Amino acid sequence: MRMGRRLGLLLLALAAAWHSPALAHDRAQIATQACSGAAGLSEAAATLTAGASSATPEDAAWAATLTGALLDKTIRCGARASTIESPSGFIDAATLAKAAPADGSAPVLSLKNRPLVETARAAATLFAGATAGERAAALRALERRAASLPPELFETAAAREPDAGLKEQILGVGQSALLNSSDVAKRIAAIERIAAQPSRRAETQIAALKSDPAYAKEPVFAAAVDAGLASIDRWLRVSSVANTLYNGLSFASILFMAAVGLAIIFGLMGVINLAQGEFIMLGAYVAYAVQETLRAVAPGLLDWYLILAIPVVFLAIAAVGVALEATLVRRLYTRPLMTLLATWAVSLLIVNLVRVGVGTQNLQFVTPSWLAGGKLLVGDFIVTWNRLFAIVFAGVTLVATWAVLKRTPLGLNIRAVTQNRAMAGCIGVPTRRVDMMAFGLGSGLAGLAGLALCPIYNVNPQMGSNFVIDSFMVVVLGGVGTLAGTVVAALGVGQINVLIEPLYGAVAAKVIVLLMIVGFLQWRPEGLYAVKGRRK
Amino acid sequence: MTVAVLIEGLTVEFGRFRALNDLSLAIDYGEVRGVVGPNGAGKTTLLDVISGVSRAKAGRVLFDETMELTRASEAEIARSGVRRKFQKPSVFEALTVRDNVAIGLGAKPAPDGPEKVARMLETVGLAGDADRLAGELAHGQKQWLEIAMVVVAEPKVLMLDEPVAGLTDEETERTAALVKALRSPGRAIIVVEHDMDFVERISDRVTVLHEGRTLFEGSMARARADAAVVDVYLGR
Amino acid sequence: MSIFTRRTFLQTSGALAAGAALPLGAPAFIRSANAADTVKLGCLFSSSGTMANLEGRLNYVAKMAAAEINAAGGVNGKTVEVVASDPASDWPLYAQVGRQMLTETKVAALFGCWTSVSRKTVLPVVEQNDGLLFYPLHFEGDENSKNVVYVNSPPASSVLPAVDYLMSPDGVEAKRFFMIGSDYVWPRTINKQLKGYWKSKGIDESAWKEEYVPFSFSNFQTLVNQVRAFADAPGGKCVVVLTVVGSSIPDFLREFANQGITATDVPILGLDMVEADLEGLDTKKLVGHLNCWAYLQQAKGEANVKFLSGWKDFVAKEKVPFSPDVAIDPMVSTYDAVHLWAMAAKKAGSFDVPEVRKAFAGLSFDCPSGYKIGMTAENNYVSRGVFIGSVNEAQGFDVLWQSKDTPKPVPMSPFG
Amino acid sequence: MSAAIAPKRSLLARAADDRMVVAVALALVATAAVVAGGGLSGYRVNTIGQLACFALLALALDLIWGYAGILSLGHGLFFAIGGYVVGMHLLERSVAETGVTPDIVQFMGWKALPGWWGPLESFPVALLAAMGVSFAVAFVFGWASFRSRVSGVYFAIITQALVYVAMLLMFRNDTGFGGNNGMTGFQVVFGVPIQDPAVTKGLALASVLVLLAALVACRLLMIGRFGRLLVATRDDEVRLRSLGYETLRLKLKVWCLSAVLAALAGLLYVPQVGIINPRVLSPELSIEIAVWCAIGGRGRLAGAIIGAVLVNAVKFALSASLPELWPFVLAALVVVVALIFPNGLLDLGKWKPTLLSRSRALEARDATP
Repeated sequence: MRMGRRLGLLLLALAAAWHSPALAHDRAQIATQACSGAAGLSEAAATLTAGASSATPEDAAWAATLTGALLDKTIRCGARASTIESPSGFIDAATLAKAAPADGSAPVLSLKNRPLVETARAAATLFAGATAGERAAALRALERRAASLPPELFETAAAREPDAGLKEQILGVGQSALLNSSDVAKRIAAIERIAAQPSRRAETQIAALKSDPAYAKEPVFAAAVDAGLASIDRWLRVSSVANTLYNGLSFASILFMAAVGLAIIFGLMGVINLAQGEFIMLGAYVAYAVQETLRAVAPGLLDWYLILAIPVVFLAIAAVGVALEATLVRRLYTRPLMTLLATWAVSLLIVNLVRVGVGTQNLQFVTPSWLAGGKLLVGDFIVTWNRLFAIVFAGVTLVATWAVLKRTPLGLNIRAVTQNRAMAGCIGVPTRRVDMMAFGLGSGLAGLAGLALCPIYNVNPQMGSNFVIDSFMVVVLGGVGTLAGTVVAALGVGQINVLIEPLYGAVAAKVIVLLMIVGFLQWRPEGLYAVKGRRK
Repeated sequence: MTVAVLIEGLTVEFGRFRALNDLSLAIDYGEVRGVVGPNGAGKTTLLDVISGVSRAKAGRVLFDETMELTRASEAEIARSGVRRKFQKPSVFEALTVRDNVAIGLGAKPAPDGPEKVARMLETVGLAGDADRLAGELAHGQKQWLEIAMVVVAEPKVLMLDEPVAGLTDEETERTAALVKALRSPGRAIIVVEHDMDFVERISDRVTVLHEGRTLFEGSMARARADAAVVDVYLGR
Repeated sequence: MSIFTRRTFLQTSGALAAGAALPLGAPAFIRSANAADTVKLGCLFSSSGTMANLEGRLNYVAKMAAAEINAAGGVNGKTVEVVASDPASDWPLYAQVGRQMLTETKVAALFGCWTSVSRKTVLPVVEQNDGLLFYPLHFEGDENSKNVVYVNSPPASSVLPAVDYLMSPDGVEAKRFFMIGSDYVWPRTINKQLKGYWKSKGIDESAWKEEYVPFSFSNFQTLVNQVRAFADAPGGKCVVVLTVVGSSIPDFLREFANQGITATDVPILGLDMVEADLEGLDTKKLVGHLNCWAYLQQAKGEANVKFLSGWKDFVAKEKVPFSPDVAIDPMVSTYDAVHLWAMAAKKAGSFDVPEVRKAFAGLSFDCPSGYKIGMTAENNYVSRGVFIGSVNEAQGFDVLWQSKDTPKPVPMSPFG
Repeated sequence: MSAAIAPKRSLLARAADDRMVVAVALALVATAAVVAGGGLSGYRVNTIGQLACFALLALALDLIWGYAGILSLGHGLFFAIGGYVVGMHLLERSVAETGVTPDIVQFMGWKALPGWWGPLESFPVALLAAMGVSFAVAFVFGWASFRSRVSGVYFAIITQALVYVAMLLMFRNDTGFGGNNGMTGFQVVFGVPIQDPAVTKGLALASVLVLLAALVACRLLMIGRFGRLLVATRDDEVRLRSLGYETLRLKLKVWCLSAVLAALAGLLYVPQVGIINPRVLSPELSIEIAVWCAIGGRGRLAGAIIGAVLVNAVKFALSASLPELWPFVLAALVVVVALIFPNGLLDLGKWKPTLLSRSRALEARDATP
């Protein structure tokens, strides 16, 4: 019987492909239903999805408009008629003709209805989408719920699809929708297809088949299920390792960015700038200022504000650093502990100035289109763009800092003073000037850390306070005065943290890592890399 | 005459830099030994190892033919009678001159400590400044104060790292007299100094260090004539 | 006394005395010119430190409510004056300032605290001095002091209805739960009660998972990975019960969206989530996630219209450094609290705490939420309605569900 | 009074410092008399008591920072140890005497207070435990650090990390001390209900007297040989070692002493505020302790007390009256002290050119080798 129904639908679909008259939606009834509360809405959505493959192209377009309006809340459910706010004005929800706006509001989609409406829209768009891109997006939305959709939906859509590549894809998705078909061969094909895109969801889907009667009866089917599961499992293990590495690397890049400025300053002058975290915060605020300026002056460039802000942020925060060095740090040169307290006071001052001047709320950053979301690479391994940005940014910063230290006169001077201040002074290195420039460099790098963080963290006056202890521990662990040490320490701390976190929780991970570092420093106070020098 | 300090095959490294390289040396009781050499020759490092501030990578340092110094702590070495004046005048600036010298007596001072301190202050000419803070002294006075601190405990081995650096001629003169007065059969004195004339006047023998090794050992007069020494110093 | 000079003594002891005298003399500083005609109310909300963005606005709401009361003729013939302070998100300072307000400034009642811990800090102070503290936040319950008025709901009358909704066919028929909280009492107590509740419904322990993060934790990558893995495992629909607080909320939401999880895949029930947490986020990818409060800005009714326009005017008039367009539950709770106090004082005809407390029984007030909130003789809890909000595109919350009436507050959870 | 600080005992008779100590001691005696005499409101008495605890905490830090040149940015840890131990003691007493179940039992999901808290019901045991635990923690950490010669900025930041770790740990409910809420709901102190004004007065009086005793004892210790050796350690540790002194032992002694004093301060503080929670472990508080010392002037004990009282008094006053201003005032104070008065605000009165040279000479105090 099932077979017969399917055959019938197939014939219908074939007929539709030859532009034969199709079943028409009862538009008025569906539109009214959609506006009649949660239960009606779910029914309307179900009707639209079920009828998508048999609808006329006009009805498909209408269904896409209606469901889109429901999702975007551009619909107004009135007492008698409902209207949709379209770019060209208000139109009737059932006829799409121009109409006076109804005096209601859009229904709030419940969590149960939202996926139904989304599916209905995707199903309609698969047929009515104007461009191949739109249709491909709809297909992607449908793919996740393929097994719950009528198979003829994909068959019909594939038959009508003019784009050859997309047609192939639709057929593929249609195949995976046949997981519960009665044809064992089709089911096996579906299993193979699902297993080809391994994820935990796929694993659950296929594992459920073990309790299927076919599993016990059909050895071929059972073998396919087992093979599919084994393959998914293998990829999941790979992706879990990849996830751990990626998360560790991402955390390490944040640690490195926060620590590198401190490393230069502390290595050179032996003083700690407790306002370093606030410099990070200021960096993010300057990035925000750049964003707002672009929004006002050159909205076209807004998507690239993060890149355009790099020099501005660096120079602005470097200037703040130079000012701090010249007014405060320099005068406390012989008293590093007093510097600690004085820079703490400065951090207090900066936080409160920003608080009073800008406010305590989180800044509203535009997420550039190229930083939103991520890409599922393999299994459950997702590369999120904002994290990747931070990693790449940290890498570029590392190379640039290295180049400055090794290839420029300033870098040479910084290295000379770091190694032997007195001797460098004797051979004519202007040590005070080098201090100032290095302080500026370190501060500017902290500002860049703020810039790299604004797509990841909240930006508010308090954001800097979390960084000082972590970043100082990284610097000391790596060994003072070595860039390589800072890198290795950041990588190590990041990775260990990520490894411990799933086992004992985030709090314990942090505690364990910090205690490990404290312990390590008791045993080897000079850190991983620093050269043991003469003590006096 | 017994050997006060016997150094055998001493090697000290800072990272990749080898400050002392398989150095061997013997210093006798009763002698004043000058140690000279260009910058970076390892002079101060040598004193650091003897006094326990730096650790050797290889080799040993025997004090009094019995005590191995490379494994002892700074405080143990000092208590056994090996004392050292640092290159940079190292006095306790927030304490009085008298306190400084009293602390020099060591952790368990003898009952006649105050008298010893008073005599010592007379000797170095700081009796009048006894109740001033050490931080208020002039550079030369600090040098003497530090010498007083290390000498008051009557050490068996006395090491002076650049005792006349930055002093006036007159002060140098007085320091030379002081060092000569400190010479005794039960004491070995090691002087590291750049001022060749000063070294010549006070020392019995000199050791010339170069790149962590002994380049020459003998009298100052012969050192001045030695081709290798001249080569190193004048960089021919 | 030979080494002793008069001058140093005067100098030193003078410095010490001046220091000690400062906080002692300070109340004079803030004492208003005309004490006889005013009755003072004290506010304990931080305008600096980690809680500033949330707590700061409550100072102004209290002032706005007082202004309304004064415009209507004051209370018992006196003008209401609100005295603000800044405990700087520093818990012991809440107690110190509270003590000062009660014993020196002689405030008639205190309004304050956001976090449970600050309330716990002030608790001994109000109990010692028999004061009144109106606490505007929903919290973990399990506390019932005669000196605290719990204006917001304990979990049994707010969180459980929301979870019930998620588990119902109207919701998402949630079967499995991933609880993520900041590691402190409120999240742990909530989760403990939830677990007790689920157990009472016969749900197996394998259906939930519990994780805690430190305060202001931001690196949620690994945890969101875990959520994905848990959600994709078999056993039915999974929801996240989010009880992280402060800056961790937006950080979690951002990572959640970036890893491509939508509300239709795994909905989040953010129990401490307010509009302010959505500032700076692209909410298009977060549409559909839920929160649960006794008031939402979209609540219908006269009282809400009046409250929202009142706030807008107040912000403009007093140059308040907060958004005129955002109203969150604790603001309304603070507003309710001031009005409830005024009604009780009127009814009692006195400002004495024992009298005012007696007058609480039977009070009812038209809350901006649209419910008639009330108090009984049983305890100092206020019965409120419950809303479930759903994140919309405009960084706000739509009302998805609301309770029929005001459930009776249950201070001590039966599921602890 | 002056006999206690007989000039001939002190080779380092810093007369001005001595006068200051005497003045502060007299002021404390006067304060104690006023508190004992009654007439002050409960709020004022309580404030005095709290200020005395902060002063004691600052005094403890001054011992190691001012004299031995070791800056700890983690002294909140020891303060918290004293506080938590006395918190457990007070809860045990409260349960024993009133039978009221404290909040902590409820929200921790316990049936009763943990059995191992039992012995702390006795105050002498609690006192010993507070001192013992703070001593033990200080000893282990101090021994490890001083042995590997961690000093200066490193020591400061590592102690800061330590107090941060302790805070994270105590925030966890599973650590077992009430998590973020900590311990509250103390009903009785020494058998007297906590609402009784006698409790407030008694605790404040005890705090002032303990502070007074600590001040006198520490001053005597510091002008003696031990104090001078500490100063020597601060000025030039390598020099001192090379004169035959085990500086590790000197530093360890004063470090442990300081930790125990800080624990005492916490022990007196908690019953007065009625709560102990991980907030006292926040890194900011530990930095603030150093700020109090710096503002009052380091290395002369009286300065620490004056700094702590002054800063906290201003903080209490401004938080209530001009809340916006406090952070700016604090920041400005620190910067001014750092730049202009390296020896603290007490130099304000005697800031004369003649003293400048001495100040300069002492500036290098905290310079690390």
